[in-house]
Amino acid sequence: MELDFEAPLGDMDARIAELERLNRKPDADFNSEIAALKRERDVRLSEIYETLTPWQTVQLARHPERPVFADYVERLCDEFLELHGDRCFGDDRALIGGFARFGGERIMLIGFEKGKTMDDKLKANFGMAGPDGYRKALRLMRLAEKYGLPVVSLIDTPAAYPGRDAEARGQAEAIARNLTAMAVLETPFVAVVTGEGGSGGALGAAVGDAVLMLSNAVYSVIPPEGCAAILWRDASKAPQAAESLKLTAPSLRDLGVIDEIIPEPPGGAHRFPEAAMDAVRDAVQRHLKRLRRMNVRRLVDKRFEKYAAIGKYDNRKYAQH
Amino acid sequence: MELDFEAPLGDMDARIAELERLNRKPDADFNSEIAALKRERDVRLSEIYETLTPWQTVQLARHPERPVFADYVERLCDEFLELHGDRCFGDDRALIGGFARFGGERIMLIGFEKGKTMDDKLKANFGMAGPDGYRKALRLMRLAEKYGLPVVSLIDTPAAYPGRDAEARGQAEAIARNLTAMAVLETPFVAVVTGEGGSGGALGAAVGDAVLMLSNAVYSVIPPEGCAAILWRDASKAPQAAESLKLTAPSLRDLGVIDEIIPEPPGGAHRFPEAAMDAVRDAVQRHLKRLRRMNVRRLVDKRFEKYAAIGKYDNRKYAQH
Amino acid sequence: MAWFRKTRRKKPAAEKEALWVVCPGCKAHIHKDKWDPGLNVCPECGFHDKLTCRQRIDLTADAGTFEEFDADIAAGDPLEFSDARGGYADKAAETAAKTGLKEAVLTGRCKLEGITVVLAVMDFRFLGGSLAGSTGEKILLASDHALRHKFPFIVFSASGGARMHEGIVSLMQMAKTCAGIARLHKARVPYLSVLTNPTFGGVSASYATVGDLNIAEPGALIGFAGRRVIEQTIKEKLPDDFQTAEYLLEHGFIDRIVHRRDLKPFLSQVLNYWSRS
Amino acid sequence: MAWFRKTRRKKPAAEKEALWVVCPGCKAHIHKDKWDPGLNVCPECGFHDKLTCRQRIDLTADAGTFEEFDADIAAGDPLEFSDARGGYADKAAETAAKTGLKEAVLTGRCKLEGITVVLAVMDFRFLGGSLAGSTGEKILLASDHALRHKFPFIVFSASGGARMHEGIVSLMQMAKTCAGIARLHKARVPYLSVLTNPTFGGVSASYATVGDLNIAEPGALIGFAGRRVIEQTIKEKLPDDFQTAEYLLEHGFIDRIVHRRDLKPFLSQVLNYWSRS
Ligand SMILES: [Zn+2]
Ligand SMILES: [Zn+2]
Repeated sequence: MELDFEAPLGDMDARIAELERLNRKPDADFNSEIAALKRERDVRLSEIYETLTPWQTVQLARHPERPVFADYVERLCDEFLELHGDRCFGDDRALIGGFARFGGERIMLIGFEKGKTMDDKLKANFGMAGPDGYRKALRLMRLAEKYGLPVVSLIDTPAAYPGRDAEARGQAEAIARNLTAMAVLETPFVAVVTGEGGSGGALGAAVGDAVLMLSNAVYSVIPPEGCAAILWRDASKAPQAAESLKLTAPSLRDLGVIDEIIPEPPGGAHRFPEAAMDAVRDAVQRHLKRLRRMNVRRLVDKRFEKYAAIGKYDNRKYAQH
Repeated sequence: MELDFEAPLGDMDARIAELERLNRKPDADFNSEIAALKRERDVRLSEIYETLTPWQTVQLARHPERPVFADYVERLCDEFLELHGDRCFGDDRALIGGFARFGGERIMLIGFEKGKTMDDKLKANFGMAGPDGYRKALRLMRLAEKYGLPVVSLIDTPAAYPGRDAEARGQAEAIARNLTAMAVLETPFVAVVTGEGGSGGALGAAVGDAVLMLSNAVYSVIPPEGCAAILWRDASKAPQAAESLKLTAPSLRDLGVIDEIIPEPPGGAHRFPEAAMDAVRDAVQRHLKRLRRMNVRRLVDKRFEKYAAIGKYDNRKYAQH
Repeated sequence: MAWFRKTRRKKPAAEKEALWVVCPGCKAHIHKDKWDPGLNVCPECGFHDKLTCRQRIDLTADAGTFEEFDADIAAGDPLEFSDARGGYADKAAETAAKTGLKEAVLTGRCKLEGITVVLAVMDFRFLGGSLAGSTGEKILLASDHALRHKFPFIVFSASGGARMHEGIVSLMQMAKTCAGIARLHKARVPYLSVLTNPTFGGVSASYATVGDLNIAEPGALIGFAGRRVIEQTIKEKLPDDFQTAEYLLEHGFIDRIVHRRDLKPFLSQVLNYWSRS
Repeated sequence: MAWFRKTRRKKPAAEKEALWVVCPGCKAHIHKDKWDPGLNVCPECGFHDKLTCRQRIDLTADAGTFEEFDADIAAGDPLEFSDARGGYADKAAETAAKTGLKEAVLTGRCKLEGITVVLAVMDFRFLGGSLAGSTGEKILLASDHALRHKFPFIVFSASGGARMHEGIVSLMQMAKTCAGIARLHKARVPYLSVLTNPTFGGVSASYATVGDLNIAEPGALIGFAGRRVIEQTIKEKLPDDFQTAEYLLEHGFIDRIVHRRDLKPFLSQVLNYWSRS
């Protein structure tokens, strides 16, 4: 899939491919032309990726070729032992998790699966979890606490599923219970927004000690289209809304919501998935190392302070826990 | 409803009623005959109730006029504030509970409701709870723990509901989770078998520090009819099975399963509901007073020892907790 | 009767309004003497109309006992947000001027039938009772006061959800307020959540549904996603009672539905069950 | 072909049995060389036939490492129970003589791929793997050993439920064994439950379903009430997959379904995630 703003790159890639085809003929020598064109393409790529608008970033964050949970498992985990079920009603396929080894570290890995093929996507409900998913995630977090494992959560969901059954079975309550539990979970917790951080649906598995974000991921209280429909009364004003919502990684870092931006290679994670995923691994490992050294009590206190500081009014102090 | 073995009483009551009717005529004087007949009736009543067979006791425990949960609330509670819902799926009507005042004591009261009218019975599923009921009960026990309230649980259920949806939503898991949670619940817990103690369905809300039992209640691993059908291959052998199962209060006390028998007046709780319920109140209050004095850690240790001792092989020691 | 009708039609609208209240629930015209403006409940159909936070406090606090917390905290503008109709800061200032409120929640301490409690009361008039940075901050500060002093904490919710003008800062208030609630749970301090019409999105999915008791007013609409969004998603009409307090009670998420006139005694009754030992 | 058929028919039954195993799942005749008697899984349909507790221990424990606990504990007779066919004590003694077991569970300590674990393995041959006083006692003593030494505890269940010949004493073993599990949970000692065919009643409603992980063998039937009881109650036929491990997985109660040949590596893999720090 080619995004609008990537079109010049596509043209250049096509010309490079054509020259490379011609170059295979005997006596042909387009080597210098090809090299020049490639340099030009790389410069253009960098230009485009250095000046992305928030709306373009939204499109990248949703890019169908961007690595999904299964890709991370495949590339980063030496072992992944999926655990099923919420011990209550079902086994959500949009929010999954299990024991994992992640560059030598034993962790509890949870995350949203969007799926790659249409079959996968349907099974995973396009990454939109229901209450069963949030309840399963909570069960796995508690298991992590018992087994002394840090939690790593990969966030990539458009939203919690807005369905009839999800409401009937307590979508709101399931997310709220997770938020309350994560706040005092006695084990290190690293969340990485790898794609779409879709509102409460994302936050319901993302109350981390460290919240990291890929450079082309987004994290927002509402999708820009929804925001535009309400505040501009025109869904096509999504680009303006995306601008206003400050949903890109640099803005979120400035707002104190995320702790670190994990840079994707110019061209993005959909073009260079392996490099992007490796960067995620390195960042997660670095933070796990740091968090594992902390005493659990202090860890939980620090987590409280982190969230208490967002939207803080002044220097009023909270009680020591 | 008149039970078989109560028939002689019925005849005598009819004769007394007839004489009383005649006695209302002018010049009639059957006072001494009536008094004699009443004495005779009371003697017969005592005889019958002193020599009940286990199978007769089963019939009494199931007697439709025996007080149900709502009657206990009405008579014993100065206040009852029912709390609804399992925060997961539904609000079971067979297993209910809430804040209560019980002779001056603030408690969390839970219990099985069988219902009195056919409408009530249907709503309450004849006292057979599903997973939602057990999950709600657990939620209320945890609330009791948080609020510093002892739990009082009134047990009167034929069984956990053997239904398709109950299985699909984890009847077994819900009961098992309760057993595991009650074992370490940090608040005093008094269970009273007031009618039918139906197997795992009853135990799922009955792991008490003190387990009391009305004298005509029964508590069994299987209904006698079921046991007879399996072991005698003949459900009509239920009286023999009832005998073998040792399901009456005196047997259960000898086996160390219950701590105290609460005597019903001769004639039983269906004939004298108020006296029976008042006896329950007195016994519960006495045990609450005793348990409240105990340090919570010791309480939980004692509870462990109590259940560990049932079916104990010899004097092998368990770990100090 | 024609004459009577004519006369009524001729009545100036203003005078008519003064005499009659139109119930937003059943559309009945209720004579103003029968409509208690402090309670705002229709005497015909029981519809619970919205209350301002001041009305709610008057109904809840013992007279003269309410001490407001953090009255100086006003809506910020962390994103310097503006939309088609201008800047959020201006909109918030305008709303503040119109309502006399600085934020969508009022917090404070009071007696409730003699028991000292901490209250947080949302007001739907302030940008739809939306949860934003300073809303969350006030709620956390209030829960923190409850925690320090072991006073029960009671929140009255009325909210369309997170305030999108504060973007991610608004979203994070869900985690922030829940962290405060988690501390109350751990410290065994009572937390009662009262859900009023409407309670949705970022508020229903945070502090509003994790009360020791979740209490709702009759007919209150409570849910995560809005009805229209769901109907668009599942391409189906939803039943009339969908997302009502009564529906949630049946599905196990609400402990009790309590009529507004009974709410104060109910709360005090519940708190009397709490032992500080 | 007639001749061949005739010949086969003429084969003495004993010889035929020795050569062929009839799969209880698909009814196929499997040549005995293809049927691994230690595994007892049909190579055609994957049906997992029952294992004796000794077979299970051979499959699970590292060779020569199993040390049995409480081998002297035998079924008691707390109720002095007798039914139409005689006394329970006699029946238990007879079963013991036939099976070489004293109870429906064997407990002990062993290495599992080098990790010391405590095992409790139920055996369906002993009165349907029923849970009775001394069954519960052995399980509690085993979990207690695990607790003292912080060894992971693994239970293999196979049971029709509580043993009615021990009446209420049997029922109370549900509470008793769960109390042991509760202590493991609190002490953060791993507890893994492996549910095998069948696991019902008093066992499914106690320790078998409260594992850190609930693991099931393929096709295992697991439930609270029996299928027939439910069909009689609801007056409906139940679907074929009702109460299978696969059905429970879908309904959220099972973490993983693991083929018997993969079970040992799976358990060791899980235990490797546990950190004792
Ligand atoms: Zn009305
Ligand atoms: Zn087969």
